Amino acid sequence: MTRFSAFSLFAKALGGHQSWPEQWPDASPKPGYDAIIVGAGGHGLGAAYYLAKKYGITNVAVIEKGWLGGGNTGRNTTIIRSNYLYDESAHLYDHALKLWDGLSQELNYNTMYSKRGVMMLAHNVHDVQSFKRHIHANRLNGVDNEWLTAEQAKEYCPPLSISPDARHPVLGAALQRRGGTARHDSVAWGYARAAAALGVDIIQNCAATGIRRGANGAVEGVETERGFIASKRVGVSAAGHSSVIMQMAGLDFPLESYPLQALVSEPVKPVFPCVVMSNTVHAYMSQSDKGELVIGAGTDQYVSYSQRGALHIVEHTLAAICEIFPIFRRMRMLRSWGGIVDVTPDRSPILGKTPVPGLYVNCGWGTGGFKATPGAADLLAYTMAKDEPHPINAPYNLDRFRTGRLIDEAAAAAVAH
Amino acid sequence: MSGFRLDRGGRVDRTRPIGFSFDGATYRGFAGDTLASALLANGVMLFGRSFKYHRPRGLLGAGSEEPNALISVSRGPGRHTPNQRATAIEIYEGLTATSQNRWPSLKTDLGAINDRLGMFLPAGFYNKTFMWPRSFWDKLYEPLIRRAAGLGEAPSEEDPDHYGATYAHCDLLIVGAGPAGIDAALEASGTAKRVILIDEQDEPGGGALDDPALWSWLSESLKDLAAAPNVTMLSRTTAFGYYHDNFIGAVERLTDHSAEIGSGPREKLWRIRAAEVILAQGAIERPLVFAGNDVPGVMLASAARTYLHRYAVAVGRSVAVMAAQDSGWRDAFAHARAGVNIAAIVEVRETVTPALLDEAQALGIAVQLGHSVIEVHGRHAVKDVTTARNDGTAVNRLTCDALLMAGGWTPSVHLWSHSKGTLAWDEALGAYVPDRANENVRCVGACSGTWNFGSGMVIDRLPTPRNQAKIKAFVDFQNDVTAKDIDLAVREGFKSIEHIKRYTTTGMATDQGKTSNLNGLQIASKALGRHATEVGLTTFRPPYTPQTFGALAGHAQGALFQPIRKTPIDGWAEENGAVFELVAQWRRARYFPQAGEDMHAAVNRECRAVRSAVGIFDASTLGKIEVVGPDAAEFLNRMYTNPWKALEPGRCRYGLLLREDGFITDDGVSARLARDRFHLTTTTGGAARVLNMMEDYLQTEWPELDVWLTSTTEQWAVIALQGPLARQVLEPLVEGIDLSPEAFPHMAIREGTICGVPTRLFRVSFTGELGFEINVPAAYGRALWERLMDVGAAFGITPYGTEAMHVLRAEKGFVIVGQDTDGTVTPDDAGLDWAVGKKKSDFVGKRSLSRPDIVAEGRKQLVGLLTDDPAVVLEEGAQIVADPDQPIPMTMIGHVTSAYWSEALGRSIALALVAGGRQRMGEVLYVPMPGTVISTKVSGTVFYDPEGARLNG
Amino acid sequence: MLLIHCPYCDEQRAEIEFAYAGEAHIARPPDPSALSDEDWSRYLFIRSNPRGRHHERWRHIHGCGRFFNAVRDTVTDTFEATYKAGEPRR
Amino acid sequence: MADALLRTDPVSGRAFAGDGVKISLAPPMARYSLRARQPEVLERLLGLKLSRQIGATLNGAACLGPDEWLLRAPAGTSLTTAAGLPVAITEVSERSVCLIVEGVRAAEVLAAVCPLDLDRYALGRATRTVFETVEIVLLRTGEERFEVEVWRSFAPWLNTSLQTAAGQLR
Repeated sequence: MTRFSAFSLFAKALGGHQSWPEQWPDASPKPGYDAIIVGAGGHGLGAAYYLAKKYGITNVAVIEKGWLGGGNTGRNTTIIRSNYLYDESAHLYDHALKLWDGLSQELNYNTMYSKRGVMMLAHNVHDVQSFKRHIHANRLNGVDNEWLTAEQAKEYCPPLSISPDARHPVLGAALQRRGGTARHDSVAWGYARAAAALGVDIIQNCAATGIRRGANGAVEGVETERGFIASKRVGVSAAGHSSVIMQMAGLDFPLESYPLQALVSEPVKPVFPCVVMSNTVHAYMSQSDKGELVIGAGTDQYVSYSQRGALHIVEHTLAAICEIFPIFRRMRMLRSWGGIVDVTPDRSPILGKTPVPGLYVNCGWGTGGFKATPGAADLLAYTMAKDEPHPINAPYNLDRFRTGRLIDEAAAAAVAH
Repeated sequence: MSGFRLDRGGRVDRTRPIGFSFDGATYRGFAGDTLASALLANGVMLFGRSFKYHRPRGLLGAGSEEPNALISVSRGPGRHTPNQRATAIEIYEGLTATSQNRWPSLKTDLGAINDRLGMFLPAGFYNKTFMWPRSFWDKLYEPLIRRAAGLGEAPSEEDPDHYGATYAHCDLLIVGAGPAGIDAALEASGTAKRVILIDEQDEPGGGALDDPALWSWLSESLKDLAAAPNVTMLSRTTAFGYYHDNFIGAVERLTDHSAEIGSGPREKLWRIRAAEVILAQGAIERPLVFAGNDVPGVMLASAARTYLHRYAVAVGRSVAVMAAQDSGWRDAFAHARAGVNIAAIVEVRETVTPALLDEAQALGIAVQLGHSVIEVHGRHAVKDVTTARNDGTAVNRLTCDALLMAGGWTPSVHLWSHSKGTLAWDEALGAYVPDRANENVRCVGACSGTWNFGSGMVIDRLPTPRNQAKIKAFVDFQNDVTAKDIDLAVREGFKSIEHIKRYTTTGMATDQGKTSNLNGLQIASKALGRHATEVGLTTFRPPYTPQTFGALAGHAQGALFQPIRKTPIDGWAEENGAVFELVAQWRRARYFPQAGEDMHAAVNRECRAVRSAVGIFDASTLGKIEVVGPDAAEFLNRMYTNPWKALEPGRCRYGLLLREDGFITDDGVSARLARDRFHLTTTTGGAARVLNMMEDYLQTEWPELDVWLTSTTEQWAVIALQGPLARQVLEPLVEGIDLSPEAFPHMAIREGTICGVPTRLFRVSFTGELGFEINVPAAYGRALWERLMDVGAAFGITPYGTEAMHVLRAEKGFVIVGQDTDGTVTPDDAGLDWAVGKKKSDFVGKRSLSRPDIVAEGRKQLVGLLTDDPAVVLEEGAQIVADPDQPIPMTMIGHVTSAYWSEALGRSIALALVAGGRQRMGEVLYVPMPGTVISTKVSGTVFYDPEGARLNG
Repeated sequence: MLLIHCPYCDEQRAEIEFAYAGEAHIARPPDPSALSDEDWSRYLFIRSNPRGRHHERWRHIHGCGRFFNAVRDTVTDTFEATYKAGEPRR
Repeated sequence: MADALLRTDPVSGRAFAGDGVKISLAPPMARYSLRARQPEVLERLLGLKLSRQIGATLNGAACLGPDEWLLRAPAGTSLTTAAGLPVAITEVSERSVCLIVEGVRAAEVLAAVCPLDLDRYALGRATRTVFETVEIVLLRTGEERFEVEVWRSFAPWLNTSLQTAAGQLR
């Protein structure tokens, strides 16, 4: 593997960039592996990388029905933060945040992790109570998250309107300075290249068609479009299609898949310095390094795999954006697209073992999976390597839906009274 | 100076000269000109700078496919619009346009250094660099990269314009008013169908506008359409997206083209539901890929013909044509006939049909068959070009000031693809054409792949004796993606077209790859040695062309963004200086400050009034549901946690509602008016949710029950009178109700009249004082409120808001669902176990209450907290620990849900959810705050009048 | 925006008049207390979430107010049928 | 007893006159929500025929759903409450107000914010629907006359919205 650096770039340039090797070979399936990951998104590729890097399991295949990074990894709005309320969530997302730091160097691939800060707007007394609760909990958990007045919020993000006459006036904001964004494709590509360099086979255009189980019920391998691939360890990291894969193993999962839309504006000179989120107005925005305003829209109300969102969702999203940032009303939408998000009943992921021996799962991230990429990948790898969950992902088991120990961040944000 | 205006022809109105400015210089054009045609007529060739290398760029096209000529238009404060295509900007008197992405000026742009460094900035270079030293990333590299971002400047002031929107329905929607679209419209004009014909240009006609031979047909046809009552024609309207079930989004531009902005909306969003759709969006010509194909003056042949015929503008005085297609020859002939000198037709094909050669000869045009342009000289404009045989021999220079490219055609299948129609590869066209429809839609004309442009050769890039790896032959002009970038992507293992697109950013510019996608695809397929169909095609995404946020937001702007609900009494509160808070969709009076009072002082005064005299409170926002029918009690019994069947008419009961997962979702006091009639109340935010939930159970689980639900939230205005003197205020106004404690006990309801209007009078208390809630028909709410204020004046009646209400109820330990509970709290957690019917076999959520983790020890329970320092009021949301000295991360055992200064008790009080709280009575717990730790003692939740004596005042 | 046929109004109406209400034909157990925690959690949370034919509930909340059932292909989003609540699974 | 209380309405009684459209507040009226599995029971009780056709109006009662009618009657009309019978009669006279939109361009104004196909919305039709995001009951009471029933607290927003749409006609 050619080490990436300004120097190698310079050297290759002199040769007209003719001698760059493939960043990862396009592998074909071997008969068997020590571990198989289903789904070559950031989570799946990362899991393969950590299996090889941290746990010495290098005979690993990542199989992908399409092209790697082509699912939600390449479709999301790349918001990274860890200022969650519950201990379980805070520990999970902060584990990821710590890995984001230095990921570029570890992978020798610039993932453009930008700590520009994530600011969440409070628009009513209830928001304020809820955000303060988050801030206090984060502080005692060692997670940075601070309260800003409306004026401080405007100072941090000048395009913000803090007019008291607004339909939803800004009363203040919670800011996590370590939060920010990253370049989504680079995350998938960086993990793919680093994993391949450690011997991982990345097999694209190879859809899983079945999970083969032995007489004892344990996993024996994966049936694919390109034949059966044997392995006693299979990790499923297939986002919106997770429940479909789990059903191949005879498991019903508490998952539903919904279309989620996002959109970008035409690129403009830098004008928006951070990430702003407003749950009350339903607007999420940042500006990419290319200059596009990157905007998260809502989910459609019905389950779907069509990746085809509705116009009224875009209407409402942009109305919200223009309400909070009136100076952008003349900006123009360049591109909108849809992804499929898999949502659990408590909107928290399922990450760990399954009732099927040898079958592991990492799913249910809903709209928030990108930020967790390195953490979720590392924990899936750990769980697969040790056949037991890491303390951080132990609470994210399937059994919580039976016992009632849900991790419901959204519910904790509660309803207005 | 290269381009110029011809003396004759064109569709511009030469009688209406128009003055405008570009980068400070003033020019003149004619009505009907675009900024592009007008500048071209003035000899301007340089329009902008490319995104990455800041290369000088001119016009490539003449329509919405233009990737290069991106312009900012400013027309006064807040009316700055970046990134507009010069080819789509209609000029008007005073138009002020400026170029972008250059500094200090368009001619001398320091950013062009990137062009020199180009070899070090190949596709994806940023993935490979800026990593060392690590600390430089945040401080230096990333800020640098971000500073380089973007094309034009974003607006900096609020947009003063407003935008419209409408729904529309039709039997036939035709997108594109070129010959094919117009024919389709004419065909339908005789029928009973409601037809809408949409065209993105200022003038309908599409391709016909470039062909004088069709002009008479065009004007006749448009007359017929205008006369057809069933046809609606929308010009300057772009159908940008094709959504489910033939739902098409389109934006009509209303004011950008005129000098007078007027008072109407700037743009209008059309949301069209069509029974049938015909797409007639035409085809877009493809550039050829060769060194220097981006020099200003090198453009699409079809675009040059548009300028020639539609605008009577020649793109140069000596024009060369680089053709791989017959259409290029036709365009050359058109120029020659119009008196424009054609330097030569350079044709990459070895042979073409004799007819073309004959015509070229007849027009005296030199022809180079089997040749290609291998270099273009000139930086800001074409000076001359070098051509060579395809085998690299016979290199010679050709003097010209413009070079036209005819590289083939790309059907515009964008909307077709939005609709999930499938595409098929057409080898001859080297393009994808519509295949199977997914909606009731068909394509006609060029966008279906049928046209009369003649034949040609599809070639990924022109042959050249030079090293392809060293030349800049552009594929995506705006994003500066070259053929060698795509080679590099393939070399580095990016094999899917989606990967190549993302790695090189080809097709991701503001033109969405209209001119670059297929060239990119062919280059990739060659590099991969795979057929184009195996490389795939990137998905087309709405919008077809960029669309204004404001237009997509439609009416939902300012006061119309979202309704804000106000009670019948809101007006009085506003006139009397209330400070409001937003709760769900409502605004509620939070407190009524008097001169010089802050919130604290006001709330303390309001609380004192309620405890010592009488307070008046607007409770109209409470959700109300009338539950009527023989099975009403049975239904409520199944929904709520507590028993309802035995409740006597005339009596009230507190109801607790769970979700099926066992967690509290709502509560409220409800009254039984008759055996078959209940008046329910819900929380303000819960009204709609609760009604929907109840309808769900009623309709789908228990359809056999004879009971019906009607929302009466807005039927009634609700005024709470609370305090020891409440009865005295009320008594003289009420008729037909005996208010004596014996006749009208706590938790009872009576119907009668008050001040002559019917009332449902509740005797209930959310404050712990003697209290009434007066329901009157909403229209009388304000008048009654004012009457009560008059009558109550003698008793010191005091209006109080939600803040005082919160304090008063907290003193009594009454929970507020959504504040003291948060969707993860069970009745037992909240200390509401008393409201759960132990003998009931079932109710919504019951089963979930016996799940292992719900009955487990150590769940968070609602308790009271009394700070050691009574003056310290805890912060709501503050976290609670048992050991304040532990290291971070600390073990948190709970949090404060409500905290206030209690005027009645002269100290602070708080409610909190604490793990195992009820076993901790009297225990000292700690609330670590920044820089301090507050110690506090666990108490019961009822702080004031525990025995409830005051209720029976 | 979907166009949905309401089996009660017998009309195709715009999606924004409707509220999606989750998977259909999941009846509330007559005696929940008789269920194991496992079975109860299945009733509460397990959904089929198929790629393809999906039986689902909608409510014409801003129309006739009725809940009804539908069969929709979750890959194309096309409705195969809508039918009144209580009618047998299609 | 002191003098009777005066009504207050959420929107001004002054009509808005636009180009080809007039928007005004209807005078107060009595409104009842009528519910029953068997309409016959209601009919016997109230002595008035009810339409079985969802969307149709008969005797001032609009059939909004299979078991639901909205009866609009002169102000002051009061109905029995029919204790014991399998029906529900609930007074909602003041729950909503009625805005009248009339004129040659009335349909055009409503189309701006209502997804119904109003060309195909016959005289006499009534249905619950949405007005952008707000629920309304829309009645066509004339070729060029519509009545919009909207919950009281939404009326000011809806009124402004209608007037804006009317002002944007060209």
